[in-house]
Amino acid sequence: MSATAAAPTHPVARVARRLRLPSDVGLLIGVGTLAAMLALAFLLPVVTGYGTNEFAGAPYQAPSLSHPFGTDQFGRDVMVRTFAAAKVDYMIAFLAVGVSLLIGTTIGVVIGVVHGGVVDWLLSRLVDAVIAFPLVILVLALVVAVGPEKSAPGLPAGTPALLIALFVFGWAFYARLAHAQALSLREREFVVAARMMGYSRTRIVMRHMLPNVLATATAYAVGDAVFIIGATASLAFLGAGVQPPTPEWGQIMFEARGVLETAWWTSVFPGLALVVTGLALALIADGLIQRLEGGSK
Amino acid sequence: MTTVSSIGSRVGLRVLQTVVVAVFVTVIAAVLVRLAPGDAATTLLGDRATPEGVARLQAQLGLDRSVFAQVAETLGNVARGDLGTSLTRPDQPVSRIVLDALPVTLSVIAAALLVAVVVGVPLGLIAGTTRRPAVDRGISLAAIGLLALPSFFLAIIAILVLALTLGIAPAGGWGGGWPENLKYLWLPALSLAVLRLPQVVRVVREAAREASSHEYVEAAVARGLSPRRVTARHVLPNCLLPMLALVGFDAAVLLSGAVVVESIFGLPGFGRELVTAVGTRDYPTIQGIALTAALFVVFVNLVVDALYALADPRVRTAR
Amino acid sequence: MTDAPVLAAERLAVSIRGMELVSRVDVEVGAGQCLAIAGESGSGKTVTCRSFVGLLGRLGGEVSGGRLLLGGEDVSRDDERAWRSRRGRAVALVPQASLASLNPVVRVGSQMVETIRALGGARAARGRALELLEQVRLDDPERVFRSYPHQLSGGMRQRVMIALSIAGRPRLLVADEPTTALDVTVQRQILALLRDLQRASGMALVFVTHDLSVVREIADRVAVMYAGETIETGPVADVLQRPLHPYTRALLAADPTTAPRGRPLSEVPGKPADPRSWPAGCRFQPRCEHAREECAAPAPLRSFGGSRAAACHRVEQIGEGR
Amino acid sequence: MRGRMRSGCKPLAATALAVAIAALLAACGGGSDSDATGGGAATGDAGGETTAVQATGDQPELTQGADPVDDLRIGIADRVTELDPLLTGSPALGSIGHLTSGTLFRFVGVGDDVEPALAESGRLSDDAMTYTVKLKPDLVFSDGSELTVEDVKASFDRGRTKDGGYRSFFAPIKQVTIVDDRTVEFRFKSRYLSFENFLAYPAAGIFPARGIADDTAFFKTQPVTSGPYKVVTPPNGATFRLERDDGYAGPKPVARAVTFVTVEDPNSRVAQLRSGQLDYISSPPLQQFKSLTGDVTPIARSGYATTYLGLNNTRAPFDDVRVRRAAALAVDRAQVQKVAWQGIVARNDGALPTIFDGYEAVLPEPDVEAAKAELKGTACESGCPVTLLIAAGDDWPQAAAVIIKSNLEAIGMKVTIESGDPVATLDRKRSLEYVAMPTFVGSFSSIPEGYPSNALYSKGSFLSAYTGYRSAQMDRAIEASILARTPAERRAAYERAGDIFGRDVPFVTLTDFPVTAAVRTELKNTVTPSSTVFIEIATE
Repeated sequence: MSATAAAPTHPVARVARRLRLPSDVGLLIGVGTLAAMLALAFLLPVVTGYGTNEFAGAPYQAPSLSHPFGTDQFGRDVMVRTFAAAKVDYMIAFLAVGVSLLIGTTIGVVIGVVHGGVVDWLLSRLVDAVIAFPLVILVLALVVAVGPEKSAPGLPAGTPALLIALFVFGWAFYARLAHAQALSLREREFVVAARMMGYSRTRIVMRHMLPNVLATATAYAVGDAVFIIGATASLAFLGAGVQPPTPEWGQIMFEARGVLETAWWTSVFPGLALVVTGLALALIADGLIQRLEGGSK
Repeated sequence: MTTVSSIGSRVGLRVLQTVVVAVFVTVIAAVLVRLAPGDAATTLLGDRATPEGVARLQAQLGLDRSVFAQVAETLGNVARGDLGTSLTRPDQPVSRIVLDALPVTLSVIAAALLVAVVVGVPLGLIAGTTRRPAVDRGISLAAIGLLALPSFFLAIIAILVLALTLGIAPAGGWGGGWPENLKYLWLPALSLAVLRLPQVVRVVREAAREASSHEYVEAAVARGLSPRRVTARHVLPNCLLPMLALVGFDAAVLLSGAVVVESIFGLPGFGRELVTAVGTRDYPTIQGIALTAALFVVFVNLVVDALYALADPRVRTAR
Repeated sequence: MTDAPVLAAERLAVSIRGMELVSRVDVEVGAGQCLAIAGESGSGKTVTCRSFVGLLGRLGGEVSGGRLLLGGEDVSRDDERAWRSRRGRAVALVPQASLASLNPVVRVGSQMVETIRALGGARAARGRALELLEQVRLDDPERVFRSYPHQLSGGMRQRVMIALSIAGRPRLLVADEPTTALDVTVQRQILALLRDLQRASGMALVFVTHDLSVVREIADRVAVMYAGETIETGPVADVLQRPLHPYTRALLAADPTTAPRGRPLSEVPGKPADPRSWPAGCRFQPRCEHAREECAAPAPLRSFGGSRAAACHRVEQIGEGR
Repeated sequence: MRGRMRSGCKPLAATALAVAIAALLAACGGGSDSDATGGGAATGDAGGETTAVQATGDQPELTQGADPVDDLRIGIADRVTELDPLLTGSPALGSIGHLTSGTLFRFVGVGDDVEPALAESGRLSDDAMTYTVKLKPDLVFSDGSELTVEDVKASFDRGRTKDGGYRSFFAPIKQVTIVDDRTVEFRFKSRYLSFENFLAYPAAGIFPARGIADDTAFFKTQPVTSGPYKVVTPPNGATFRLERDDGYAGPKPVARAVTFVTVEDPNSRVAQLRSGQLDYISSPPLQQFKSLTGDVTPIARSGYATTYLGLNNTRAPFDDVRVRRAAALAVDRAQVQKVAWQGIVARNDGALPTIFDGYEAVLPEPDVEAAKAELKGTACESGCPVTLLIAAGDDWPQAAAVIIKSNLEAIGMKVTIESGDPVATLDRKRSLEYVAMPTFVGSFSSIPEGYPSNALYSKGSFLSAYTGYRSAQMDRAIEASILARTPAERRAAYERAGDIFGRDVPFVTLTDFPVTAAVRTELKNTVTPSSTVFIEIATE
């Protein structure tokens, strides 16, 4: 989690920053890429006629006209599966980051507001403990412990365990980020003014601090969604991945890790999709942060 | 100067804080693994054992008691500093397992952080202070690209190229002692470093960008100091503080990364012991490793906070 | 004014990241002289003074028009390497007196030694630093040398900044609102210090400020800037008593120290023009009560004898009360 | 030669691609679509250079008098924690028992014929109810102490009472009596024709009587042994070393020392084999099997075990025999053999491993229509939910599950795949808390007390391969096979069992289960796995 971006203090830099139009170009390219990936996820099976899990050709066929990204161990079309995985990965990233962001930020702000009390101390220690807790134990336990039915309605099999792992770790992050920001916001005029006017503490949190902190946290969340997608992919290694045959980039690359030399296309194209997604998210995050900083004095 | 009592209270607070984290982690780890189906008796006797044989071994290992009783006993032992003995590796005290595994993981993480800093800081500085936006954007996007790739993919590529094709490093394994271990250490450390490199570059770039917009940096340039000198003396120190914070947070993430790298390179470290322990339901070892890992993270954060105060004179000489 | 002026800007224009912030600056200052550049914030005065010290590159800016002459030589197109050898030696900058002007995590002494060494004075850099600290009238140079910036008062910090800026005995010293953050008594001491240092070294001084009372106290000549243009120049006493441009008159009427006694302070209507929406003609026209049709055309800087000039079509009519 | 020239290019292509993605690919000649050795598009039976590795095909034999090896480094998956041969479950630990436990008889080469080792000779009585064995003179243990008939009796008495995986092999022994200082007599409760064969297993290893009095402590440190190798490092380390015991009465293996290195990840094992850090590894990843060429040779020897789709006969929907028969008709065994097992093992349509004398194909050829017909009138007529349980990380069950899922969905079942970790999966398999599960069963021994009784015998240690299948008729057929006097009698019993299996379809057999390994090519005739899954080392 990167440090909070304080507005530049240098007079001229402030002037220059405010005049420069927040580069929406990056933002648009980012959003456009993600949208294109999702569109292809729905279109490709129709266009190519190959189902996501259909054994469409001979196994391990190199990229060819009939299979531009080649086929995998079962002869399934890698291109259709790579884009179909976008649906799963974006959903996981969106849910994991979104839920962590909301819960984490709220708790962070609450700690910020009740600053100094026992509640503050306890909650902060909880955050420290969660961040200190080795994620891998939770993941391994989840691989095993989550009941026989690992799928929940609407989610592909195996994602609940994944989401729980990402959520339990993620919220503490955002709590710490929001806490730091809430502390800096407390001194800001409008919060002090609100307290002067006798607003109740929850009103201050909900009406004044949360929107502000949420805006900054969201900008960072988008940037760190890249981290979450990378982490999801790595969790496949620990067995906490999405259940087969549902396509997910980390799981596809995990299953193909043994034939990286002979059937490189089964790993490289999903890897490429991951990198492109990462870059798109980074562009969106930069655009959001600039918009945020461009606006605030 | 800050009075002795306030320092005492701050240290006391930290100790209490560590105890709370330790208890929390031990209890959670102990409960979580006991929820998992199957136990040490099953793994020891394998799929040929009779139900009576398994039941007898469970009783012998005390696994037939309630989860609550087992956790309470664990806390009691930990309070006395006794991590217990492994269930599946007879007569192996957990402390011995932890002490054998700890140096391997710590050396990999330390080397990884070193590589990440040695490569990441210059890159971050260049990205943060360059006037050509293309360079800044190029470095940042490359860093993000690496962040998106799964760690095991990068590790396997490293083995394929550096170990098998170029043959300049062993394809995994661990040496008998030091310095022979260094031969086995650098490749896994490199793979783990690539995992943290993007974050280091991002943080340093952010700090450098913010630092170079500060007035004292412009004042330094105005005084005729060379750009290299300005960066080294005025921009870099300012980046070290957020770097320290990142290192503090990194410790937790690196432990997870270490599990992947240790498995792929076959290093006898924390991560692998943990995966084996969970795979064989060796509760005491799991709890021992979880506790040590958590204390390691808390300790790193403690050191970081101390360095934070030390590095920033405004705090050190507060009137 | 025997030989070429230390600094001269002819129709100087500066743009930051492609956005023109300064359109036409015509000023000059000779050795031993003090030129004040006055104007509201956003008038482009800060960017202008940065161009004098070659710090535009850092802000992604460049000289986009006109000429900038240092000792008669045009430096507007010089690259970073040329400016680096000049900074600290030929030209120096005294930034605003805020905590941020000195690196907070490095002792004052080492920042001074670092600068002295960079300017080539390697031997006895510590001695030279203490000598400079005495020169800027600090009572305990030894303690100042050892302390951190946050341990000094605003006035002391500003004296250190001045000491740093004159370390290389520059021929031109540019001060960007050096006393704005200080209270009045300390402000007066700093202004006196700058004037004495200038007389002693004969260096040219460019003083950027929005405070007209400071202009009267320190400057020989003044240039008033509005919306990126110099709209009036001339000797201080002359400009303050007989302002020609309506904006200068409005500024003087709004400033308690310069406004005539007994009359309520008048306020300059509207707010400073935004660089993106500068009108084609006279840029003060939207806020000028004397504005007529001819003000729609751009107002060149017209001379009114000697070094007196103003950029307004209707200086004469306004003078006659019409 | 062509294979070699291209191999240098593959890792570079893979890496460059990770960095420079598609650009370099073109330069490298479009990957290996045409080149069969790269394991690209080739399927099991494509001709040309594919090393068509068939389990029953050309597997390396041990050459007598191969050149000596100083330290044989073997990579195994699990950590060496248990040295008691009666308790070791996994093949790798079994091998350690095999190399260290001195046995009265020993296996010859990689087959399952046996020859005297510690014993000089052995005789089975005509009614196969007693077996008398005569020891070789002045036998010694690894610590130099004398090995006597008391030690033999104590070892077998321990085996009869110890609760462990080999109980069914010791059960028929009624009594062990010492005849004289070199002769021991075994009396059986029932005919035990293959007893001499069982004597070659590590479970029948001879240990010092005084040591195994407290066997738990004895096996915890470095046990005293009487086999070709002695233990020189304590268990639980990352590496585990054996050194040749020159006091061993049997033939001397060519390797002076053997070091077992634990490398959990199969891909890492292969990497360390190719880099020369290891000489031999057990179970390499299946996907890489066919691409292991040049300085590394893969081995896939058919073991006395089969893979099967376990169906829980005690729970819907597979409690109905018609649904089980439909599943047998739906599952495409050829595809599992070709894709999940990369064609390295034979397809199996019967109740026993195909290499058993008495194997016959009884399961029908896949037929979707016939399968749907079978489902008429059952709970699954209009679809029913089926969960396939697999252990996360294992490569073949995961691949087989994906194939079986599409096969069963073709006849209307709604299939989800669910994975737990190996222990959780084992636990749920033993307590019959699953619906269907691709797994394997076998005892890696050709004697009747091994495979058939474990898989089909409801009273066997595996409770009919954990399917909950109960059939008195099948039990009688298996008991007849165990007590058969002659091979012909046994083959008839097996055929009867096969017919009952075809009728009841307690589970759907898929393929034989191979013992897989990979070895440095120069050592392929020095060390190899046998069908009993134990690692055999060539002798001088």
